[in-house]
Amino acid sequence: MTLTDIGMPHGLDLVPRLPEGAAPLNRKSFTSDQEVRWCPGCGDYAILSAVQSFLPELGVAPENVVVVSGIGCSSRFPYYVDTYGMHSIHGRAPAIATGVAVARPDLSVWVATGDGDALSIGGNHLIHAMRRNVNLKILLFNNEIYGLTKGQYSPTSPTGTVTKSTPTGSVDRPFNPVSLALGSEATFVARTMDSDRKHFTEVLRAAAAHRGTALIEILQNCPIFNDGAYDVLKDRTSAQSRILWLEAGEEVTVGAEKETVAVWSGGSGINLIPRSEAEPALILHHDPAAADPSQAFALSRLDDPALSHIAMGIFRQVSAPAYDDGVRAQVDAARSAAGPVDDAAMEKLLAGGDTWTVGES
Amino acid sequence: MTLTDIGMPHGLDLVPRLPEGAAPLNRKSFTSDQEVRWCPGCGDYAILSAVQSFLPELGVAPENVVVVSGIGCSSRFPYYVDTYGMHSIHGRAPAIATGVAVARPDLSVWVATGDGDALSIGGNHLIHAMRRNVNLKILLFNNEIYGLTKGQYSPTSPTGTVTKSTPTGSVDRPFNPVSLALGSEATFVARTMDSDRKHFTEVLRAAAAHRGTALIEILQNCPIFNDGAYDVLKDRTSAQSRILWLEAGEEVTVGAEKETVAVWSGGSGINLIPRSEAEPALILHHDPAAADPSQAFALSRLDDPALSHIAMGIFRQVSAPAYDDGVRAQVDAARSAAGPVDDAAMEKLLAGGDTWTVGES
Amino acid sequence: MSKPTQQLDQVVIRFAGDSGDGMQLTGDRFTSDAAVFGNDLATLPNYPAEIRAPQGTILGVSSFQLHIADHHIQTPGDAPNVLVAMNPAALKANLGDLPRGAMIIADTDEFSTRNLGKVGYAANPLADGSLSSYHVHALGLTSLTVEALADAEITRKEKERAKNMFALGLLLWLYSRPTDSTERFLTSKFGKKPEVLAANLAALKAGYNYGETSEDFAVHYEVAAAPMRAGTYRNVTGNAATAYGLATAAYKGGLRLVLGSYPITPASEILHNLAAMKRVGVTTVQAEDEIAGIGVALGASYAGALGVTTTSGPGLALKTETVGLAVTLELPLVVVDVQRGGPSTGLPTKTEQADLLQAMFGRNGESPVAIIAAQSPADCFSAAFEACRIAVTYRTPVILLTDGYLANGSEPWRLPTMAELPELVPAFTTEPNHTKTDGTPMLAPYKRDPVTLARPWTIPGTPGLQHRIGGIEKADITGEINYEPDNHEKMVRLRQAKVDGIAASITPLDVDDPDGDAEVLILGWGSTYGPIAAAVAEARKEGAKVARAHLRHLNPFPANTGEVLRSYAKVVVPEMNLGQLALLLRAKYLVDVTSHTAVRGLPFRSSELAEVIVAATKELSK
Amino acid sequence: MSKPTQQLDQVVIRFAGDSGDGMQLTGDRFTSDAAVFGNDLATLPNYPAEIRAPQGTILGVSSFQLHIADHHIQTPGDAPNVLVAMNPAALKANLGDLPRGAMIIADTDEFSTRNLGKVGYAANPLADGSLSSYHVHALGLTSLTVEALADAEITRKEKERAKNMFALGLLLWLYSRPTDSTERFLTSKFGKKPEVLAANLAALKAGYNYGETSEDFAVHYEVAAAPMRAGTYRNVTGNAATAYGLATAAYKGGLRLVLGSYPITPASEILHNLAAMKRVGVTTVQAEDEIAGIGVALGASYAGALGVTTTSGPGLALKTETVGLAVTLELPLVVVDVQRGGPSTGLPTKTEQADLLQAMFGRNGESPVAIIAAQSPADCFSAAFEACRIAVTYRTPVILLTDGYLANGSEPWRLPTMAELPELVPAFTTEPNHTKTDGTPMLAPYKRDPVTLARPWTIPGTPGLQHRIGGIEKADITGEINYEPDNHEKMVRLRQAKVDGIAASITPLDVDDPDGDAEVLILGWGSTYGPIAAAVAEARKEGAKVARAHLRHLNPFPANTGEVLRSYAKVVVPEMNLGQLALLLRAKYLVDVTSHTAVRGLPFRSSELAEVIVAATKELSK
Ligand SMILES: Cc1ncc(C[n+]2csc(CCOP(=O)(O)OP(=O)(O)O)c2C)c(N)n1
Ligand SMILES: Cc1ncc(C[n+]2csc(CCOP(=O)(O)OP(=O)(O)O)c2C)c(N)n1
Ligand code: SF4
Ligand code: SF4
Ligand SMILES: [Mg+2]
Ligand SMILES: [Mg+2]
Repeated sequence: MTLTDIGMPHGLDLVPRLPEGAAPLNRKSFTSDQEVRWCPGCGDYAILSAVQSFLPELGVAPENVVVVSGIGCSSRFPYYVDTYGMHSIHGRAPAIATGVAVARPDLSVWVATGDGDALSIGGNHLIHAMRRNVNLKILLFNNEIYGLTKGQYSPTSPTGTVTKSTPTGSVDRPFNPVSLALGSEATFVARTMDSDRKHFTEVLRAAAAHRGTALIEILQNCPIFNDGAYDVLKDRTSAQSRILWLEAGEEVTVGAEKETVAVWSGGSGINLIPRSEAEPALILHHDPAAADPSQAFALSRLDDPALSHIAMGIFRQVSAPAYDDGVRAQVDAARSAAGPVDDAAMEKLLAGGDTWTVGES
Repeated sequence: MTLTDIGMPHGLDLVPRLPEGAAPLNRKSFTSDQEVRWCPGCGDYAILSAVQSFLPELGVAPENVVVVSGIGCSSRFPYYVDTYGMHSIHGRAPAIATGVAVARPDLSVWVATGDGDALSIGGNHLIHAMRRNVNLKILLFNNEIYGLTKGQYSPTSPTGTVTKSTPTGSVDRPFNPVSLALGSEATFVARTMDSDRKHFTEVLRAAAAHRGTALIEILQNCPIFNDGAYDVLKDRTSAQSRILWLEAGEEVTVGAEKETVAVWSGGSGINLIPRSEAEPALILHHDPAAADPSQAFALSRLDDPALSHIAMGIFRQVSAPAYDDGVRAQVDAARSAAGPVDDAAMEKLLAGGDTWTVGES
Repeated sequence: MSKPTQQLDQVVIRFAGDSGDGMQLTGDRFTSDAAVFGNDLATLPNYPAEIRAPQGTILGVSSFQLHIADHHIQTPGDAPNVLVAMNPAALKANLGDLPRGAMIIADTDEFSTRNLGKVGYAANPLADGSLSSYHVHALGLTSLTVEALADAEITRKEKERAKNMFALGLLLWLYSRPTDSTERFLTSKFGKKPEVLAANLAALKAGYNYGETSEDFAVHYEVAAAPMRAGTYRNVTGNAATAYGLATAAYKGGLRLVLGSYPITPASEILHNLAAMKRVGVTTVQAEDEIAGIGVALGASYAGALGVTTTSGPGLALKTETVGLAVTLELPLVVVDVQRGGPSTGLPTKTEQADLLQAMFGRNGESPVAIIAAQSPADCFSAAFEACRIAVTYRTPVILLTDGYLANGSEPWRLPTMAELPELVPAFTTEPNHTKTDGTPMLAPYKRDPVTLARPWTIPGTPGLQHRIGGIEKADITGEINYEPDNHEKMVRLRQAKVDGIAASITPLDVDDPDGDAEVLILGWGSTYGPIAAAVAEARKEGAKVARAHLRHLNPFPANTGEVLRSYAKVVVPEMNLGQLALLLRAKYLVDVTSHTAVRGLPFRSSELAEVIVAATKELSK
Repeated sequence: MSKPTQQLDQVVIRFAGDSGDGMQLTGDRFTSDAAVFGNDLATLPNYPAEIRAPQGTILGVSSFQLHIADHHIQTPGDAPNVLVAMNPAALKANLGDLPRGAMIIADTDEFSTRNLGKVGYAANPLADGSLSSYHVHALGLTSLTVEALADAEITRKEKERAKNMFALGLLLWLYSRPTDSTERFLTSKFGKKPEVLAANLAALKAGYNYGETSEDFAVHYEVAAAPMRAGTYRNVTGNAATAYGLATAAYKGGLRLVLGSYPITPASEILHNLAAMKRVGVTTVQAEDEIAGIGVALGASYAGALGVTTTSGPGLALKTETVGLAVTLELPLVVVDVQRGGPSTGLPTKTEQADLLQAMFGRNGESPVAIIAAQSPADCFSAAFEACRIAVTYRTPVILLTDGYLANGSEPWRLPTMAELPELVPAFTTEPNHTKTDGTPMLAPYKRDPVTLARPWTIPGTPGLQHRIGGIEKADITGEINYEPDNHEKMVRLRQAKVDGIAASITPLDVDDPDGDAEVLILGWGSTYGPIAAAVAEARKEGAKVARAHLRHLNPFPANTGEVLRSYAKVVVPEMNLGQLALLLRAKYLVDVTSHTAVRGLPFRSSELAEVIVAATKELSK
């Protein structure tokens, strides 16, 4: 399978693709020999499985894929994928992965991170990676809890969350990762769910095709410390009345019969109203490629802690120069203008401007 | 002058106000004995002067005001204001100020910070302060450069900015501080300019009245390392065609005759079109108090690096519980339920559940 | 009719099972019962690092060891006399620690071919005779529990989950303990889930009765209460005691305690404990990261609260820049580092003492702080209190070092009364302390107390004393920004002198040298206190002449430290690192101390240490 | 007809003025001219901390001192022979450093009552006779410049701004230097602004001619070229030399250099210099903070580049957690710390050596890294190169310590040829290095080179060698996560042994003891090299028998260090801190070294050091 097969004209530019006729890769090609160590029923299993099943589609040999993570249950991810991988320190994966991407255009670089890792301690690196638009695919496992440290509330936990560190309920309001990403100039932002393999895979495909940073928020269940956080989105019927599936060019709707539609309502953002009450021309159409992220942002605001509504899918997908490409281009331009880097070139560099020579005396 | 005089029903709740009949404060009351040490012509002088002139309006004694800053030219601010002040370390002012606010409801807490301090190294603390809605008034001096370290580009410098660290131009795209703040759940976000004392003061007044975090982005000229970055906004005629002055309840327009108006244009955010072409009903009215920040966000996107248009004023001003109030309320509730904290209460606390007693033997 | 009872002076029991088997709870309950009964005790929980490992694997084994005795003890014991093994993995992981003749109680239901295979047992060790040097009780703990709950209206899975209570019941019987305090505990824990409560109570009783009736157990044992100083006691873990110590110090100083912290193993429970103390005015902020955590604490101290931050090694690494700021600001601040195995992420759930030098030197510039270390779980209370005393009295950051062993281990704690604790005096400035050249009174924020060299703590809200402080070098007395060479030199030395001067307020190093004729000194710090004390006692039994001392204050050292060191021919310093205290002692006192180090993520075994000690004394007498 | 010329063997000149007066540029230009002329030289820029202070104040004074000589020199000189004072503040701030008889050239135009008042001069020192023990040339530098530019089509302010070129011209005349190289410099600098260029050239010439014609100056001087080793030379600052050293090492290793850095004084120029080296393939990332900077560097190293990060003390404090990760990952990484005055923000533009212990110990757990220090501006090249060699050879983080004095100071640098530099061999793994028990080949990422104990550097993209690494303790050989006690112990000791083993690859400590009969050893490290060497030379002139050695490697120390220390009756260690190297030496070698410390934000004066040395030798011979 080649790049173009999955409509990936730029995401993997510069990454060597498997030669025609090479033995096809499969899920096993991306499965390491390490025992998987998550709690029974953890949503991370489904995420791992979806990614392992998707990666062969890239048509990239496992050795050209790198997965960098921070610390957290979710950050154990790299151990299980048979690529190059680094389980780094808490919150720093985007920075480290930026170093990998800048140094090596021939690698497909992924980041695995959790809501605590990415949005609490690692918040700064995350927003800067998105602003710069580094060639990174970031999988943000959002279980609205610190799993690894045994269940403290996280920056995505709804206000009032009772945990060991907040016995009378958390006081602060959560981040909406999609809003934050859009406020940080992200060029690709999507939301999906651990349990929806099909949708997840579609999002992965689009992310891989994207040049620059792709942030994928994955709603993930932690059965041990925050079980059922997303149950209403997983139950088929309750999901139907809550999830707005975003599709490029399509109307933004919700309901089994798409009977509720999204309309722009002046100063108060997007409203959801019965189709019967909507002027057809005013029903929103989703346009992830819009240069202006405002409508995507408005869609992210439909989300509320009670999950009465939530949009899923690709909020934004626009093309913009990637940081590492730009950095490389400057170096390449300087190099090709200056000629080969050999001993003479280095000596000239060191000599700088004024020099003087002292002869043998 | 009292709180209600400046329409400040909540911003200074719990901060003692000067008694009726106390000697009125003036600018000098807030001027320290330290020599001001910025370069001649630096925009920071105007900012200092505006703030010193405004503070007396609070009706709060100087000892009940605290200014915390990080590191940068702008972060020298506290030295010049005759309040309590801390010139802390680079990027950490919002965290330290959060500690002050949590510990002391009776203080008016301000943060002075630069685009590097707040958005580069301090990005994480800033977005978390805004998410939590801590009672802080944050003055973000945005000169689109690192002044103190002699002129490297900052996270707000336009792409292509040539500095000592980017001799061939910066590659990364800048943050839009207003967009970032709105994506971080900020409850009060405004933009103003060093040189526009009147507008600046209005914004300060509204910020002081706000309960929770108020972020004020101040466009500031650094004549030494980034001179003239905002010249087109300072020249009266060129400003007229560029600045959209946001006023609650008013149409969003630009131009001497308000001849260009803002309209919502489907997926592509807000468009600016000649009034003649706009359907009057569709002209945007500004509503900073809208629960949904989407329109405010869209307004922030009008800004572009060339400053062909930029909105100024209060983008958002909504009421939401403040973090420190919430934290205090939980402690107060627990205390009043448990009764006085005396030796007996402490001993009971230490005893916990199971105890046993060993007698004299 | 009861079975015969045999008296024991002490016993070491280890409960071991899968992470999901509830071994920590079981151990905790037995501990509580033993404590209330009046035994002296010490515990050692040991659980898998971080994530839940797959069920039934070695990596997933969680254990809890406790040592109970009728006399004063110092450690959770080197080798268990009894191992409760809930599955093959638990047996395999722990067997190596058992001395011959130890008792093994194993759940045969879990020794299925599949489970045996998971840990690489080709044959069932309960059946193949390989355990013949142990005293094995193999019983169907799971099936017995399920049977006992036949009538309960819960799922089979829930019934099985009660097997730890069956095991606990059996052990309570075995050591002649009543079940009523555990019954009360269960009632309060499961009050809202009556079926689960009923099941647990039934399982507990069933286990107890099994001991009483089964022919497998012929005798049971009794460990008498230990003589203890008069007072009211409770059992306490190090992390809980730390939290109590901090809260109590704040109370005694009339200060609000503000904790800024970010969760990290093994320190998180201090945050959890303090978060549950709102009723005495404790404020906790779970910050976005470690830097913000200490920032919040420092801001709170600046504002007149007692600012505290808690963390473990990797978190301390992140906080160092802010500790440096606090050094320059000269404000009270307490930083608790619950040390774990390093470097980097290292061994998050294991213990180590390898952050001493980080605490001492991990900041830019000459940046002295006070450092103190706790020596046992209950001692964490006093150590935390002392850290607060120094911080407040000297206006300085204090780093309190505990470790994973202390944090999770527990022991009886004689509850202090508020009256017996010293006062803490914040002594906020309310008036100008200096006069300008023109005679007007002013605040000189860096004018020092002549005795302590502490600067004034002048908090916002105090009229007329507005001033600004910051991280740039400050002028002596006035605290204004100052770049002059002589002033810098003076301030650097003043900050050092202030911290060195703390020595004047601390008790001299106390040496335990009963006969006064020892030539070897064993000097430790921190959590090695128990193992060293036990080892020294053991060595003395073997005739070794050996003295023992333990440092609570690591910076500054007690004033008599050099003298003590020099009065012994040989000084052995056992540490769970590569010799960090030894390095400091050698550099400061030029004494050729001998390091004995182990970096295994586990406390020293006192028997091993005793050998080291005996060897050291013998070597010397050669 | 020229004025008479007098020969001098050396001279120390200090240019001092307001921050806006262009003193750094003036000094730089004079330095370049002296360098090209062939003098040996050393410079000491000294500028205000951080922000521009108000014009005309002491705080705003910026100075540049340079020492030129016809022989080999080591320091920028203790006391200026010539002070150029552009205003009263510059005079006042610097007068204390001048020896009697020194020449003062002052701009009378700036000695207005207002300006005098700003710095507290009641009377004009140029007029009140208070400078009678100096040789004063008071002239209207500003007005002379403006006059000379009467016809120029620029504003008066712009004309005034050219006064530094007038001063430079005068000094060039005074020391018999041609103006042409400065003319070339100005032409290239102001090429795009012809009026400004013309004005500067005219001012330069006018200054020169003023010397030639004014009766105020009777003689001029000449300092002959110094004999130097044959080769091509340039003048270089420490920060530039560091950048060159890093880029050259990468080139010699066939590696791409990736710098991740965050600006901070006084390290920013390394970033600036490297950012301008794209033509040789250098990549620089200005990161969002210090942690990201080192993260980028570590990611780049992981990917097969030479990852470097540069910072100063407060930044190093922030990077420590990531350094710890690099210790566990065992990847090459170079961390440059340009030390400045501390603690906290401290004295950002001043120099200090107080980060040695932070570099050594500022991480959680047992976390050894290699540490090396540069000893002079040009030596920063070799030190940076050596840091890269160790990092690559041993797969370890290396901390390179320079300081503010080296960073901004300059001296002649004999340019190395690429051929004379050693190769760096990354030796990336391309094949499995181990076999599984079943015989299949595998990569064992923690199987070590038997000599260096380095693990393989196996970079992404290498087929078949995919593997995962991380910060949790790793199993010996396989590198898998491992929590076992024995493995941890082994790995902790292996990491230490690897770093200790670097000693095998470094040159032994070389002692300068010309007669071999000294009893006192002066041992230094880092930037005190020059002052110590000069001081020792001075002391020897006074008859002191003294040996001298200088440590480049601070961890590990050269293998013979202990032996060297023990072969002298007294060892004096001068440091710009409170005795950090002394602490390490005492701890390791139990030698009672004497610390001589000063923490003034300034390099040692060699004359003061010489006194200390003489005193030490005398004391011993008592
Ligand atoms: C510097 C540092 N601080 C704190 C920790 C402790 N810690 C590890 S993971 C984690 C939070 C994990 O939450 P999240 O990222 O949401 O991952 P999850 O376990 O939920 O997948 C914390 C606080 C650490 N390892 N390092
Ligand atoms: C930990 C740390 N890193 C870096 C620095 C150096 N530094 C000081 S201020 C600054 C940037 C200042 O930029 P900004 O916040 O925009 O302030 P401005 O000077 O422009 O007002 C930097 C990089 C520092 N002081 N501390
Ligand atoms: S704690 Fe939660 S997130 Fe972590 S492995 Fe277990 S179920 Fe998954
Ligand atoms: S460098 Fe720029 S921002 Fe800083 S004081 Fe000077 S003019 Fe102002
Ligand atoms: Mg999580
Ligand atoms: Mg700035």
